[in-house]
Amino acid sequence: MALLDLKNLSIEYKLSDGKLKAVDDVSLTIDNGDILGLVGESGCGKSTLIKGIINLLPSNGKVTEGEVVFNDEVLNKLSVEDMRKKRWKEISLITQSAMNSLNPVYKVGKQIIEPMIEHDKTPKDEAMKKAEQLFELVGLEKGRLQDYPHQYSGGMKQRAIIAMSLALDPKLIIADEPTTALDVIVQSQILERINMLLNQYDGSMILVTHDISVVAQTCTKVAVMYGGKIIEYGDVNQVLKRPNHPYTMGLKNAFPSLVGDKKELISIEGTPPDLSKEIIGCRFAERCPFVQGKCRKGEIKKTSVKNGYFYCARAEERDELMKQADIPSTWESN
Amino acid sequence: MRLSKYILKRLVLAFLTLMILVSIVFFMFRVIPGDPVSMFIDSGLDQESQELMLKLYGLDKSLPEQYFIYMKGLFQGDLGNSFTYGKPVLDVIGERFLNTIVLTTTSLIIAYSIAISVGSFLAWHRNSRIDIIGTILALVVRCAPVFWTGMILLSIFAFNLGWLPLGGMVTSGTNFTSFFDKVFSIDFLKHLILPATASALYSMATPTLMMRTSMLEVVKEDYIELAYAKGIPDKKVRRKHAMRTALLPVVTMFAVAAGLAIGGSVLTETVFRWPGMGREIVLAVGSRDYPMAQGAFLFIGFATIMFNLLADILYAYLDPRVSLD
Amino acid sequence: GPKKEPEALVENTEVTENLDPADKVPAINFWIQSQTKDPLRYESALMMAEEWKKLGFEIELETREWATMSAEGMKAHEHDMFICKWGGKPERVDPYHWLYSMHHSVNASEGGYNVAGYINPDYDALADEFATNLDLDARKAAAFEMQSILASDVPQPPMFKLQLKNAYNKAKFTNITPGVGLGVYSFWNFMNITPLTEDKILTLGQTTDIQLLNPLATKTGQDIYMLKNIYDPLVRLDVDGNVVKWLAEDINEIDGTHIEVTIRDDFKFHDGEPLTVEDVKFTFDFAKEVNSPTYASHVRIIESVEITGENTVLFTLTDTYAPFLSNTLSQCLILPEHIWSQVYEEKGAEGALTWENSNPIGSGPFVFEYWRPNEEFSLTTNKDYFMQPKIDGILRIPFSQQLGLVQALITEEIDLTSNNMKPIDIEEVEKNENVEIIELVDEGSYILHLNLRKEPFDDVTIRRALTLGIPRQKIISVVFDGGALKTFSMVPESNTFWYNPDVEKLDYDLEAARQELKDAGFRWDGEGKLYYPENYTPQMLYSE
Amino acid sequence: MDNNVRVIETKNLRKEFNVKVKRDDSKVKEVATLKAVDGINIYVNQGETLGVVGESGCGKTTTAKLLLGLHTPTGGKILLGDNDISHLTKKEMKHFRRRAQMIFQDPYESLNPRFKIKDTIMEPLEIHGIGINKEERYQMAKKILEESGLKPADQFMERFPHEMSGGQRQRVAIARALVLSPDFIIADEPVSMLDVSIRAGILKLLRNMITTRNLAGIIISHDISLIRYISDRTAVMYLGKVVEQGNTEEIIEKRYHPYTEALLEAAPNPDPELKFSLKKITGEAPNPVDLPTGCRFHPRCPKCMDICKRMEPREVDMGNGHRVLCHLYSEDGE
Amino acid sequence: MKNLVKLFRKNKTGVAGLIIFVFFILVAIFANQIAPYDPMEIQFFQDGNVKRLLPPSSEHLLGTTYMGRDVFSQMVIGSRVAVLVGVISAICVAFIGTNIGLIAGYFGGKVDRVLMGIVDVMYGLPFLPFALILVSVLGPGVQNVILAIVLITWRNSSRVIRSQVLSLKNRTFIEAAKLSGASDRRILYKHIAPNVIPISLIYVSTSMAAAIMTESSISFLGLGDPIQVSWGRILFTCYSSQAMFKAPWWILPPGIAITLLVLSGYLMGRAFEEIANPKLRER
Ligand SMILES: Nc1ncnc2c1ncn2[C@@H]1O[C@H](COP(=O)(O)OP(=O)(O)OP(=O)(O)O)[C@@H](O)[C@H]1O
Ligand SMILES: Nc1ncnc2c1ncn2[C@@H]1O[C@H](COP(=O)(O)OP(=O)(O)OP(=O)(O)O)[C@@H](O)[C@H]1O
Ligand SMILES: [Mg+2]
Ligand SMILES: [Mg+2]
Ligand code: NI
Repeated sequence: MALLDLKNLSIEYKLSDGKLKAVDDVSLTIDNGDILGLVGESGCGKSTLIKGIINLLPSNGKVTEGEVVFNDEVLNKLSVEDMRKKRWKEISLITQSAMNSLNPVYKVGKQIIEPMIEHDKTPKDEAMKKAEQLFELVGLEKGRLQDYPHQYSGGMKQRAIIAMSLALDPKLIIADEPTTALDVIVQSQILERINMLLNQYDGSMILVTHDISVVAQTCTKVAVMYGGKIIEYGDVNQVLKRPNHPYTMGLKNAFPSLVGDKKELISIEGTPPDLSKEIIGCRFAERCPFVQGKCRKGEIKKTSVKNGYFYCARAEERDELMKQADIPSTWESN
Repeated sequence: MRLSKYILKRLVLAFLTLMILVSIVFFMFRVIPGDPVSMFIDSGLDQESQELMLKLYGLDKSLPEQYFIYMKGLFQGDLGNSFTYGKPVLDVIGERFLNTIVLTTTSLIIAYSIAISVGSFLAWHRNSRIDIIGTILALVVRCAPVFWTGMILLSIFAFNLGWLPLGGMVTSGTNFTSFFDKVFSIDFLKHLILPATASALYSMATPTLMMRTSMLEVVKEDYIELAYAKGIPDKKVRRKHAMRTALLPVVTMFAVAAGLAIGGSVLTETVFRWPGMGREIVLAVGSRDYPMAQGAFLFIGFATIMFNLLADILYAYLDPRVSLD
Repeated sequence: GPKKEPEALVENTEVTENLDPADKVPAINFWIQSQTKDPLRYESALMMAEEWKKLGFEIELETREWATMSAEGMKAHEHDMFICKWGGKPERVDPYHWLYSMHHSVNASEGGYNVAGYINPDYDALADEFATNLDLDARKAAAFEMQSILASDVPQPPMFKLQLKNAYNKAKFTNITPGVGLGVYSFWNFMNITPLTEDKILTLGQTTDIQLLNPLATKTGQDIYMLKNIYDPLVRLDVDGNVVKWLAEDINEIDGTHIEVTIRDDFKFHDGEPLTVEDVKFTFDFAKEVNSPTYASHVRIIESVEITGENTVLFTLTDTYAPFLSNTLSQCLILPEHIWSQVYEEKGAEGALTWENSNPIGSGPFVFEYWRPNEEFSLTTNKDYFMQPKIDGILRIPFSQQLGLVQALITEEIDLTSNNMKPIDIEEVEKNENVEIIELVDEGSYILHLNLRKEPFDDVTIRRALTLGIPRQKIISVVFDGGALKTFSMVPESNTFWYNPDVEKLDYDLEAARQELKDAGFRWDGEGKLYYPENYTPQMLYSE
Repeated sequence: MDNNVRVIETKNLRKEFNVKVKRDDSKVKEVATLKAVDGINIYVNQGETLGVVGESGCGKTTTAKLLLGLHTPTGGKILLGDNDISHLTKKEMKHFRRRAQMIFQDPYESLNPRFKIKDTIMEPLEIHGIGINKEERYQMAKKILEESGLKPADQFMERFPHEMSGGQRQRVAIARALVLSPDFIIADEPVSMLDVSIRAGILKLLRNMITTRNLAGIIISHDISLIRYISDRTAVMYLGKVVEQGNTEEIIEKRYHPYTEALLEAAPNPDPELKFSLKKITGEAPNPVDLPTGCRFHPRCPKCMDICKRMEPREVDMGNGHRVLCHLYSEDGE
Repeated sequence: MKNLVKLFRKNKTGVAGLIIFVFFILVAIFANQIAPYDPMEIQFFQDGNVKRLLPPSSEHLLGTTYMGRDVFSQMVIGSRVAVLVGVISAICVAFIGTNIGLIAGYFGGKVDRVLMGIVDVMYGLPFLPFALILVSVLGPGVQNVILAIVLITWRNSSRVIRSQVLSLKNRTFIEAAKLSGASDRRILYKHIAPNVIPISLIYVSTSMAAAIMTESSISFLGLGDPIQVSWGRILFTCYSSQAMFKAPWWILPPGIAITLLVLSGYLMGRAFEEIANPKLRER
């Protein structure tokens, strides 16, 4: 039984002049112990998707289709109050930019114990003790609980938020770009900490990022999102070693590496599709070096592979495409 | 400690500012044509009497000399003698100042308590019909001249309905043993209602809109989203997270507004003939009672500056991010 | 449409072609007062300007605040023209102020009361006679002559007198005795008014408060009226303005400069100390010594005061001064030496003038009880006084506005007010039929101040034309709502002894004005603007 | 191509800022000195690219601005050719401007939102009076835009910045920098705000421009793996000091300084099989206002020795122009 | 600029403000044509009695005053003072404030300290009382009222513009311009100034509102020019005559007109604020 099962989820934002389909027919499953990396370019709908899971969309956003099944419960059918009770208790969400996620006018300690008091009615001193343990766990001095957020550095804030997310031992932690704003050294420290904690807890996690290096280092599964759709999904090793979708292929070669020979980096020219317009055919077609007539027609079929799937009109030719994709000149603009 | 040093620094600056203000006002008054005694010519103060009167008030001296004497007196806590009242300015102003303070504090407290709840309410229901109507109403109220609102209130409640008195601070001829006795009497409250309402209406709009804006800004903050993600109920998010932070600029505004309101009391006090500082300034300017007007100015300027300082300190204490420099 | 250009009455005037622009009568700068102090003056000015334009004058209206106008016009004499209202005061019953101070050439320099800068040697001669001759008939004759000259020369024409409407509660009080110059707040009214009910305290309502109780430094009428009930002068003016002996038992005018006064021996200060000739001498010496602004104009004429007997003092004057009794002795209140000499010792001269005198001790019929600024001012009757008022005391309440006072009349919270009731107030007041309106004529008048130091006012034809152009009746009915009288003489009609009824009355008559101008050779251009006669030479009389 | 012509060189370059800081619980700020750049010696040769890496706040941008005369140095020298440019008159400065240009990090910020693209590019020409008339300047602008990869240029000239994507704006910025034909250019994190998929394009463009025009280039980044792809030489900065500099590949290989080592190890790799193995480098970089005594890296240094706490290390040349600032390698070290 | 217009048009309340404002401007321009009577002319009945306090009728649309003047004509003519004071002071305030803000913010250092020192002192000045004294010194008159308003209110805009400039001058596109060799003047007036225009416009509009309010307040306190009809003075006359309680037609129109015109200023100001601060736009 999967812990979280997204079934054909679609999310739309209402705009003043029309609508914007930020998430389009997304299906995913996460089991206990999975760490799913959700990668994609800016604006492809990552944050929207995870907010859709715990029903935290802004007022103009709405799940238009599909279901979010968590522990056999359909989350998007729950009442507001029932949903509220699930939040943090079962799924905690570390929102994007932890820098601003702490309320500047309360001490950090107070903010950490807040959900414990709210959900479990834990007495204050007990909650404080727990908070101290959590701080130790994420590598912060417990004395700092009495500080205000602005007295923290970026890395410390991120740690504090991670500590907070663990406060109620949730089954699933969703972290939206938890390390984007941090320096590499701090980033690696934090990712390591997350890895370690998840191992201890046997918790599951969704890690949202735009950096496939981070995914490669941290996750067990990866979903590559492009223009509101998950265009490729599977085990990390599988997807990053032998990508099936041209976009994934390109992305992989766009990342610099310190190890091995200095390969030429590639660049996928062009811009992602405008989600407020209707897209026919493959949404990567505009930027895909392998684009053919059929890519621009009708719906692209899903191709299932072991533990995953991908959407590409030229699915059968993927080995050939991959070979070509490794040659930088393929990606040079026509 | 450091804070005290900071406050000391600000006080010194405030003091300098005040001195500049007083000097500006001092010289401005001497530039205005007319002196306090020439106004009494028609009622029998002939030339010689005028000169004696001027001499009595030290106005026969040269300008720099007068300035020096005034400043010297100022440092000794002597604001000179009022021409009109023939007694030390401090004696007259002290009471007027208290009267003004009573009126402005009452109206500001009313204004801000309403503004904060209405403002956050509007923000929470943003873009609903009630929000649009409320916002426009607040804007309209802010744009209505306070003296006009006052006139209309007087017209309705005092003249036509006769529920409340026509102005003044107490019914003429009533006696009170002390200032506090007076301030807590029913009669006084009756006199207070209309002026306080008029100026509350006027000063309510700005904080209402400010609270609304501030709230809207705060609502977009990531920590509000996090609070929801934490499963905190809507009401608590609004009260503990949103309002608490959104209040910061409004509370600061309160202190600034208090300073402004004291200066702005001129109009309300004139319409309602409230024997406060603002009305005194109008009278003193009209009768060229320099020491009185200078004194009133000093008090108002002092209040304005002190409230600004208070606002800064308050802000630094309410918002842990902010510090003073 | 609103574009109403003041049409000069071209139809009725003969137009002269090709006039030399240099001959044009200069534009007149009319200072009008901002409405704060007295909207009546402002409204009158607008209506007058309209009429004058019809005569061909160019009028520029310029706004001044009262304080500015007073300093620049009344004091510095820099005006072209403005309107001022001069107050009627008891010491002005003897028309010395109106006829001598305001028109004698000695007062024409800066700061002097001769605001117009009127210089007329014939007039000066009459004025000197009036001021120094002790013979009443001679003085009266001079005064009549002077009034005639002024009414025809119009250096600063008097225009209106207010018809005051005061109110009192006739169910509670009777025997109202208004006095000249002070109306219902005259000393005699307080002495004579008779309560009809058990409430024997007379409650006065006023829209201003008492300001200062120091008789040496006070400057407002309201203060002085009240002080006159607390302190005694040597003589008082009766309801008609005649001198009656008061503290003085006997007055012996030895000659023009020596006056011996014998005082009564039954006067006591409110603290029990007897009032003696020492106090009298002290008062006059002291006022001079400390340079009291209030006393200054009265005591200037006194050279010395000597005690010549147990109860007698001798005043020696520097010059003959006819109105010595009515203007000086009636206005100088006698102060207790034992109190003021002590103040002097402690605070010095200036200190004595700025002393608040918050518990004034006098010898008068009323004893000061308390004063709470903005709330109440209270006097009780002096039981030891030789003459007993019918009331037990006076309570004076300041109101913040006229309407409040009107309502207090209706609710019978106050018994009497000297505030003028406008028609709109009277409408209200009539709600209580116990409130009775009494009409009085104000002794003061609205005067149009011209400046004879400047063109074109040096020309008498111009002045007369302007005077003839004042639409008195219209202003009275529109601006004053009927509550005023025309006046043509500097001395008020109500002052029956001094008033000359036969002066020339230059009432509104544009035709007459135009005729006089024409007769003097003035000319008009095609736009109806006024030009000087050919070869006209200015007639400046004034030089400093 | 003569690789040994020094275009720009710094000698013990220093920059201090007076900043207001808040300490402890005090509500009042104090003035303190912040040593943003604390005695650095770097150089760039013609046709060569120097990469500068380091954590956030280590002084990279300050160095760049010093080199361009946007800041006045507190001490030390900047030599452009043989001229010390650290204190120029207004006129000299204007002349100098033609020789040195910069590309900024944020493409959304570096273009005046109220200027059309053509205005942005033509402005420098106009200021320096290059080109006889508007028309000629227009043509020059068009040419450089096309060189920068915005083809056809006519399509872009009339646009406003908000009508372009981030990558396109960055190209405009490059065009503007090059339109004056400078001797050297500095690119401060030129791609960190861009999506990974298009980074390579911009970097390649920069690289091409530097080599074909035979410029001296400095490229700043916090990402060492990226630096590897574009720079010939690399300088590693830590808290205002260059702790190691030399040939890029050599630095990656030899990594003498413990900080360089940490930086290299912390960088995540897109290959999931190469998980990072972070040696215990603890904590975060301290506040530059309160610098540690001795070697400023010592509180975080896994190889910290006694002397490191007391004494500032001196630069040691490890041969081939590879210089390190660490007690481990200095004679007085052991 | 085109953007500005477009954004402005999107803002409904801003457009409403503009419409009100244009309406009053038109009334002011054609005041002489619209007003049926001379506003100062006293109206008489046939029998020579003054038309005191007549309620509205077809002859006198808004009734008459105690002195028998036509309220409607006074309102129409009075709009001229309001619009004049509003527009002129707004332009002056924005011009002075913007330039001082630009200079102080851009050059910093001593210049900044001196200018902001002055601003600080100005902030200690209680606004209305000081305006009263100024008008007393200068004498009643519209131009003096404007002068007084301008002398005091430039402080607000200059402070805000300065802080805006402070942040703008560290924006990278300014540094880029510097790198291109642009002179201070060029940077100040070509790069920075256009970017503070929306803020200046906020101050143009809100200063306009404030100026109109101040003018009417000063007139109401009796220090306005009595020869010039203005809304504030209508209210003053109304207040000083006891009739104010009995003549709603006299007391209501000036207040409503002031409110509307001031409101239009604030509405336009808000529109500009939203343009200047895109964060506010979604509201
Ligand atoms: N409240 C909203 N109203 C309208 N459109 C929105 C809203 N929030 C996001 N969008 C749009 O939806 C799309 C997806 O946004 P989302 O924030 O989910 O992207 P993301 O992948 O998280 O991007 P990033 O990496 O920048 O965080 C974007 O095109 C964005 O502009
Ligand atoms: N104008 C300035 N005034 C005061 N301090 C400054 C200023 N500019 C930079 N600093 C400080 O100097 C230090 C170095 O800043 P700099 O911007 O050079 O770092 P950086 O390496 O470019 O960092 P980043 O990677 O975040 O861009 C920082 O601590 C910064 O706060
Ligand atoms: Mg996101
Ligand atoms: Mg930087
Ligand atoms: Ni070391």
